[in-house]
Amino acid sequence: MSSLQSKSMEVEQIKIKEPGRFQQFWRSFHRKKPAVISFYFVLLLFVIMIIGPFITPYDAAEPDYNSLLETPSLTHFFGTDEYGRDILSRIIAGAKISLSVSVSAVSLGAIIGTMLGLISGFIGKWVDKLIMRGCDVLFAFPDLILAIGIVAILGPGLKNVVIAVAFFSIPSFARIVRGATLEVKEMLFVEAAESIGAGRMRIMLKHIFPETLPTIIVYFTMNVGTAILAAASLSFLGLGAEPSSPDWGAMLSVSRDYIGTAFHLVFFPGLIIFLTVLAFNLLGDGLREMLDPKMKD
Amino acid sequence: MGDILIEATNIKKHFPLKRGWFEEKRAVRAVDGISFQIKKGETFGLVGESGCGKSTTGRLLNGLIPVDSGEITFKGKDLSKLSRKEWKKYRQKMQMVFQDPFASLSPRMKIKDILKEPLDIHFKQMNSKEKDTLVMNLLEKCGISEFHLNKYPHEFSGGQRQRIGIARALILQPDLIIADEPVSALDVSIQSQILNLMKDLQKEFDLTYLFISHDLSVVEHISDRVGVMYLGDLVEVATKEKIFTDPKHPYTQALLSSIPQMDPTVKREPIILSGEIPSADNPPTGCKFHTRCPFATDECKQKVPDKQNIDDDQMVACHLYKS
Amino acid sequence: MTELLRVKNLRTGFRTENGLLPVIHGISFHVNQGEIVGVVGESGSGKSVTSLSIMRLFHDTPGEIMDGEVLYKGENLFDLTEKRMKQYRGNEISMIFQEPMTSLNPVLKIGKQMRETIELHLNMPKKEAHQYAIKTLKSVGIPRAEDLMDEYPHQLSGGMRQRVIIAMQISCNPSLLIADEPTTALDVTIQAQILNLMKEIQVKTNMGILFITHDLGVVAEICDRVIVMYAGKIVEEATVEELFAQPKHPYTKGLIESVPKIGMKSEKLYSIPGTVPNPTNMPKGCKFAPRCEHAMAICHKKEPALMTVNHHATRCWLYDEEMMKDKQGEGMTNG
Amino acid sequence: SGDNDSNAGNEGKSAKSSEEAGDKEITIAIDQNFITLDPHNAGDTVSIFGIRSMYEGLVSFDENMEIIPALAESYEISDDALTYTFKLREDVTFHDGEPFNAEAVKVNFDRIMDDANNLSAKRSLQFVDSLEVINDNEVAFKLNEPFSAMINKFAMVPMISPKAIEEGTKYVEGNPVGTGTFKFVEWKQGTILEVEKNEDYWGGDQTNVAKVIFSPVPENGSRVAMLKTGEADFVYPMPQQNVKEFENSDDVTIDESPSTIARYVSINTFKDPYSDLKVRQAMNHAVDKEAYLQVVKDGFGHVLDSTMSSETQYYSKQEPYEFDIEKAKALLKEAGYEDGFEAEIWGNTSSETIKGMEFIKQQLAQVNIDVTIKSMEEGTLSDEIYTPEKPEDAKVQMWYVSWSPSSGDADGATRGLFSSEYFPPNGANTAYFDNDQVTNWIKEANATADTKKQEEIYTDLQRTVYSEAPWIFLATDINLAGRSNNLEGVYVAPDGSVNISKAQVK
Amino acid sequence: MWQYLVKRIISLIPLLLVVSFVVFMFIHIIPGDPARLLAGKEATVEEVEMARQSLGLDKPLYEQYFVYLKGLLSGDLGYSIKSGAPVSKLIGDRILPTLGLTFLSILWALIVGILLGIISAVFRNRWPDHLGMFTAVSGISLPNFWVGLVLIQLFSVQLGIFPTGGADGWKSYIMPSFALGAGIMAMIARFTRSSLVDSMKQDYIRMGRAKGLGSGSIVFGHALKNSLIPVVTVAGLQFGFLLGGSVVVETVFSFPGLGTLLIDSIQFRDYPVVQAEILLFAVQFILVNLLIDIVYSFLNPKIRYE
Ligand SMILES: Nc1ncnc2c1ncn2[C@@H]1O[C@H](COP(=O)(O)OP(=O)(O)OP(=O)(O)O)[C@@H](O)[C@H]1O
Ligand SMILES: Nc1ncnc2c1ncn2[C@@H]1O[C@H](COP(=O)(O)OP(=O)(O)OP(=O)(O)O)[C@@H](O)[C@H]1O
Ligand SMILES: [Mg+2]
Ligand SMILES: [Mg+2]
Repeated sequence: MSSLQSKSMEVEQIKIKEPGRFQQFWRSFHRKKPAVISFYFVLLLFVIMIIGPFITPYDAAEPDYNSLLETPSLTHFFGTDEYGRDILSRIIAGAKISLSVSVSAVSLGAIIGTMLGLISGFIGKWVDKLIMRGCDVLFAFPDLILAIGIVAILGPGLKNVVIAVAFFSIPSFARIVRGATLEVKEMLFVEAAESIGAGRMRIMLKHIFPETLPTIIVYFTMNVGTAILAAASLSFLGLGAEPSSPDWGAMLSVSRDYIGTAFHLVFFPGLIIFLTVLAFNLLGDGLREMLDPKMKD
Repeated sequence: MGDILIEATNIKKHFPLKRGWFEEKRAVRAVDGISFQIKKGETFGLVGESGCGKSTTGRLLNGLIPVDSGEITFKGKDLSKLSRKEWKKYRQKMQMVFQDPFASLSPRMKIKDILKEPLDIHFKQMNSKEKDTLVMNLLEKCGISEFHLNKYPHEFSGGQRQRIGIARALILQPDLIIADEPVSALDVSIQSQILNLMKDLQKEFDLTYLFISHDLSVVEHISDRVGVMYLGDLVEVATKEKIFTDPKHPYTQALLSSIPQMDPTVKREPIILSGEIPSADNPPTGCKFHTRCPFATDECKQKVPDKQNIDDDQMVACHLYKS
Repeated sequence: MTELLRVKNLRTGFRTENGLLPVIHGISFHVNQGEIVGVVGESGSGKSVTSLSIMRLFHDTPGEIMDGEVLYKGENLFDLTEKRMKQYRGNEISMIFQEPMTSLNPVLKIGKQMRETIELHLNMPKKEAHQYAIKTLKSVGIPRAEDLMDEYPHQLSGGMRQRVIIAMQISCNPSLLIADEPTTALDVTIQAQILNLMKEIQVKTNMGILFITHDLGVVAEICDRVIVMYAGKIVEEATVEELFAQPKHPYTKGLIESVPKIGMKSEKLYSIPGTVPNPTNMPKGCKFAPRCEHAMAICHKKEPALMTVNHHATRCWLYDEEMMKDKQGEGMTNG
Repeated sequence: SGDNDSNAGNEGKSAKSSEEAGDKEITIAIDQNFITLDPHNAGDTVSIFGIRSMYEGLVSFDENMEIIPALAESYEISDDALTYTFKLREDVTFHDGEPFNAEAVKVNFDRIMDDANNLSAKRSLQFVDSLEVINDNEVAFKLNEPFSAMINKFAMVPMISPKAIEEGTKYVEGNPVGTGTFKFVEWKQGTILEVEKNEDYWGGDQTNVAKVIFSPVPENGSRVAMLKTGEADFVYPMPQQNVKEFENSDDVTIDESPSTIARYVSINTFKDPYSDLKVRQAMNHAVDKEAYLQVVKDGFGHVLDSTMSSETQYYSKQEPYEFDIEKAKALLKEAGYEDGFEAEIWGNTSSETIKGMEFIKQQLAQVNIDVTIKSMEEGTLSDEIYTPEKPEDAKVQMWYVSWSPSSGDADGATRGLFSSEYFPPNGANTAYFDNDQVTNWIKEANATADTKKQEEIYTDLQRTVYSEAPWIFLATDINLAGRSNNLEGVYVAPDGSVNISKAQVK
Repeated sequence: MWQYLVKRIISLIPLLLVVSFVVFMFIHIIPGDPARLLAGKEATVEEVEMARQSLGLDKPLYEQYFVYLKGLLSGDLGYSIKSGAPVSKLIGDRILPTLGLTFLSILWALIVGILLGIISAVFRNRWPDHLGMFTAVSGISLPNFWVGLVLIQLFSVQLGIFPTGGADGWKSYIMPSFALGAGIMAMIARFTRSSLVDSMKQDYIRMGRAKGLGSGSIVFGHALKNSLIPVVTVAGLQFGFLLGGSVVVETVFSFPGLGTLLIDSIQFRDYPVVQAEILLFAVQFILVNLLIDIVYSFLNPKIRYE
């Protein structure tokens, strides 16, 4: 899409090797400071997610009944929790859970939502109506109730949190991809593909889908943030990750009773969630400006 | 030249308009019953103002949209009743070139893949090597060097993209090319390159063109016969010579006189048509042109003029020429 | 004839990752009162940027005027504060853009958009401005001017909208009108109407018009004098008769020849090979040299100056007498 | 935190701000919503104590869950334990002016026993066969079989004005008319219950509070905040972890009172490896109860040293399983589980349960028992626990739960939990504890009116069950309430009900 | 216009039927047995069975659905299983506080969001933009229960400005509406910004400048109205989500609204209440969508429902 918009600026010069698409992208991305900082932060999180278990100063699960609820100090940078566990270590260890839950939930939602959206937008007619009304019904259900229901039916546990969170990101993905599909569908190259006899499947997957991808990427990024919060809200209602796990949302909700007595228990998990979600959102904002300036909804 | 390659008989296409829920159903009469034939090897030019239904005609012929009524025969075979699947076979013999070279190539596919795609669809048995050779040969002929095969469309200029578009249309070795304003978006210096290329290719591959344009000079340059459209109707069809030297329909005459001439010494008196083109969802009764026609009579307001063959190769739909 | 506008050595560029990239490379020309000056050139040659530079309309774009002067009635517009400049825009100097479909605000009524200019520059109260707007609309041949005031742009056709825009822009009786491809988006029959209208207005008001187009036919039809631009430079300037009778620059010649003409009957059109160079990658020497049939060695090395002979200026080594003599023409002259 | 002399914008609501006597008003923040105000149909503690602010029964509980006379001046139990005769107090009138007498008792009794009404109070009177009105001020209940906790049950049946009963169930639900120290003003579902002083209380002037507002605030933090800001004068339950915040407060006192709540983990004795006594004993030895009290209960509680809380009838102290990892490991080795096993613990989603389960997980990890925590939403949990028809079908392994006998009696603390007739879905014997002797003892204890005998039986029973370790015995609670210093007379009874009948504001 | 409205409203009916069906099935599929919960933990099988019968839960599901539907069509939402109160009364008691909360949230979110958006768009890519967007995005980056808890600590406990919860007096609405509106504010600010930036690139803006208009009239007179069109859509959608989304915030602030009622009811499997509430959410969601369309048509002259 971006290449189409810069029509007036396209002037032939092919002998000189121009910087590749990716390089160009990278360069202009680097001018968006908040997005760049966020990008590196997210990158750092993913690194932590992988090497986390090797760099935690303490065992994240090991209680120490001699140092309960210690405030931040040089031995425990973020203090200790109600079992004397080192909060910093738990946050590091928790990166894996929190990120993988949200990323996989959004991925699942994105895959299903994208398929529905593509089909709905491309085929149109009653298929579109059916899918869109279905989405309306899902929309009309309050997210959390849906989640409570799903967790209640499937039982607690991370896997089902993933499913629940994925479930309520489906309709929004479906809508957004449908919107993009409708737009792309009207483009000339789709007609061109039809005119050479390309079938629906081919048009949908090879011509339309790649065009909607930027929208999906942007929306995906932002939704990871939302998913982290949604998972935390589920934890708040006691339906999230296994409470003993260092999942950030679980840490936050389990420790919320200490807000008046040991604020650091609530502060640090809150801070990391805040920073992470903020980073995903700012990253998404930056990407959106570059990839998909017209994104609606 | 001689055999009729494709013939449209009284084809119609109305696009329903969606407005309020209770409003009576209206439709854009994009193509409102037109007939013409294109002979093998000739170039049939279709001119008319924006929105008069030129592109729709092209898309109908190519089967991208189904006709509401009327008949299209290609090499003697009636196409209007074919299913989607059957169309596929015929489409191979009829290819399109589009107006906007920036929008008609999938932006995320390499040139190589864009050109190979028709082969992937229609010649599944062909191996990759053969396809590559075919693609390379054709690109060469269209003036793009092999060096560019792995690039994306945005890395090319408008003229080059239009060459790629033409190459894509040619790769299936079609008989008919429907070119929908292939040069309108290009600068004059590039436009002439493309027109020349199309002429060369026509000779080399024995192609038949349906050449759609709003630019009369371009149409005059490339066509053998010309059809003039107004609001979904074909108002005049004739050989190029007749249209440009002896236009019959008042609309054709006005069109011709409106073209700015590149000679500042001649001070012309163009026929300035009053008013705007009426909307196609609510066309005037009778002759659709009567609202702007300097010669309109009461009859024109009421009666749709018949299509009259003034002679073998000139048809006009106007009450002025009643036999 | 009094001189209305004089552009001197204008240079304009765009801020890019690699710094300020010039796209107008020092152009100079003038427009007299009551004169229609045409600017032609291929897409990307800098026609629009020139007109925007005169109006200093680079808000919200990376555009930046780098050098030069724009003297309007002897006053350098580039010296004015933005506040002063605003009083010139739409009042002394007006502008019409290419796209009539998008140049009107879709959510405001025609009346409001018409009145805005009038209230602003003529200090009229609302009621009076309303009547005045209707009068102006009628003067550009709009039939139902009263009703139109209450309609939204989307209810009008393209031709109608362009008329509204023209009415809006001449409502404050500007001395200079800059028209950036005002008819390119219109059909030929409508184009004929609009060109007719503009000519009429020009005769009536004795405005100077800077008429930008890429259509040589339109130029021939309406202009008194023509400037041909190529890659951000003027390559030729002459009266319209002179230019079509005796084009000098190979580019101008090529342009004129590559347009198919009715009744021409030639199998093959002339075509200029290649395309306009990219501003990031301008060739050395004459910018047209890579596409020029007559290119000589010097053309690839050194940029020719704009030479004026008998009010006909050309930027080409072929016409450089001195170079022909001793092969050392240097320096630039401002035509 | 500390100085909270501001009133957080809740003018006129707090006791502190209303100086004038007679216009005294208090707000009591509790953790749950009232479900119903129908005194014959309330099952949950909160509804029950809401109701008790307005209603009274023939007898009632004192601060220690001992039975004291209320609407009945005195009572007599026949030797065969089948007839309970009450002498009713005269000169008592309901809030609507109706007199309280034997006829009123009869009307109440009939309402409860009528199957069509489907009232939960019927369960309290399930052994009652009939009611005999002896005279205006004397009634006798006849039982069809002896029931040791019968007198406690009479305390669970408040008396409603006959006139209100006449109006029908819907009326009763919305318009409580009792005899208590307070009378009904308004109940906004899910928001507040407002009651005002009953100036004509038969017992005289018990309280100087004009108005009491019960305000349900489920979120712990918010409830505590209300106490700090003065929006509430009494907060129950007070979360243990917040107690510290009030250590130096001049305005607030933390009241501790004993509780009948026993906390434990029930172990499904029907399932391997839990069917092995050694395993269960090992689990008990592996859990450090003192640490449990510190970590989970913030020090507020006592080690559960029997199958019931010390506040329960016939409680008998046992020797607790001492914390001994080595012993636990040895026992597991004997049982063949040297390398431990994988286990699952269930519990609800409250933050305290979660914390408790986490603790159990950590403790059992020391003996290689790898516990997975499953916290389930209450509805799901009860479905999972109570639907299995047969012990074999039960999926539950461990259940982190607490129990409190609703009327503080030994029967309530044993029958539903340990009798083999009370496996789910019939009862709460989720340990599937199957011991014929225990089942019989429970029956025997009921069959006699001899309290000595009963005590003996329950002592034996507790010893037996404790040694069989169908639970991991954890702790008994201490009820914690936060009270504004100028409020007195409001207390939390061992069963967790808030009593306001003698509230005094200074 | 009226015809259009009527038609739209009629077209809601099938959707509502579907929603009612889905909700009914969904809530009944969730494990949990209100009869058991109602009978209490000491109840025997017979007692549970009796409770089940009196609730009509022993009948086959489709029959229950039809009974429910019949009641629904005659305007009877049934009685709460948990408290026995009429569902309409339960909801009626709670709807006003929740609506008030929702309106207040959306109101401040709109005002602040649009302002922030304008500032960011006007100073695009400069520090006010970064600051504005940082502020806005912060709003959707915090779990709202956390925001609520911190607000209580700060403004109720420490500063004593606002009450910790409840719904009496305007003061008790301030903090919940802040916690609830923060996310929407962020969405609106972002949308206003990108939409305004988009509008500022349009031809008619350049045209306006060519007419001699100043930046003020360009932004407020020309660009803003155009950019508010998508903002209205977003704000409306968010409003649609709000009612259902206030569950957590209401819990934190012990706010006697529909959210806490829903949580209570779903925990108790109080089927009639849950069904009625979700149906209510669906209706308001759809009505809000309708409202958006109407507002949209006022803002966008191209769309007319004549
Ligand atoms: N898919 C469609 N749905 C509805 N209306 C359509 C559709 N395609 C074309 N139309 C309408 O049909 C009429 C004819 O359109 P068409 O594109 O054929 O005109 P054209 O002569 O090619 O015009 P142009 O010179 O602008 O390309 C127009 O009024 C157009 O709005
Ligand atoms: N907003 C912009 N940002 C960067 N470069 C620009 C911008 N606008 C124009 N340019 C560059 O300036 C050069 C001149 O553009 P200009 O619009 O003046 O061409 P033009 O002659 O008007 O072409 P056209 O006939 O297509 O309107 C082009 O190379 C173009 O890429
Ligand atoms: Mg077309
Ligand atoms: Mg331009």
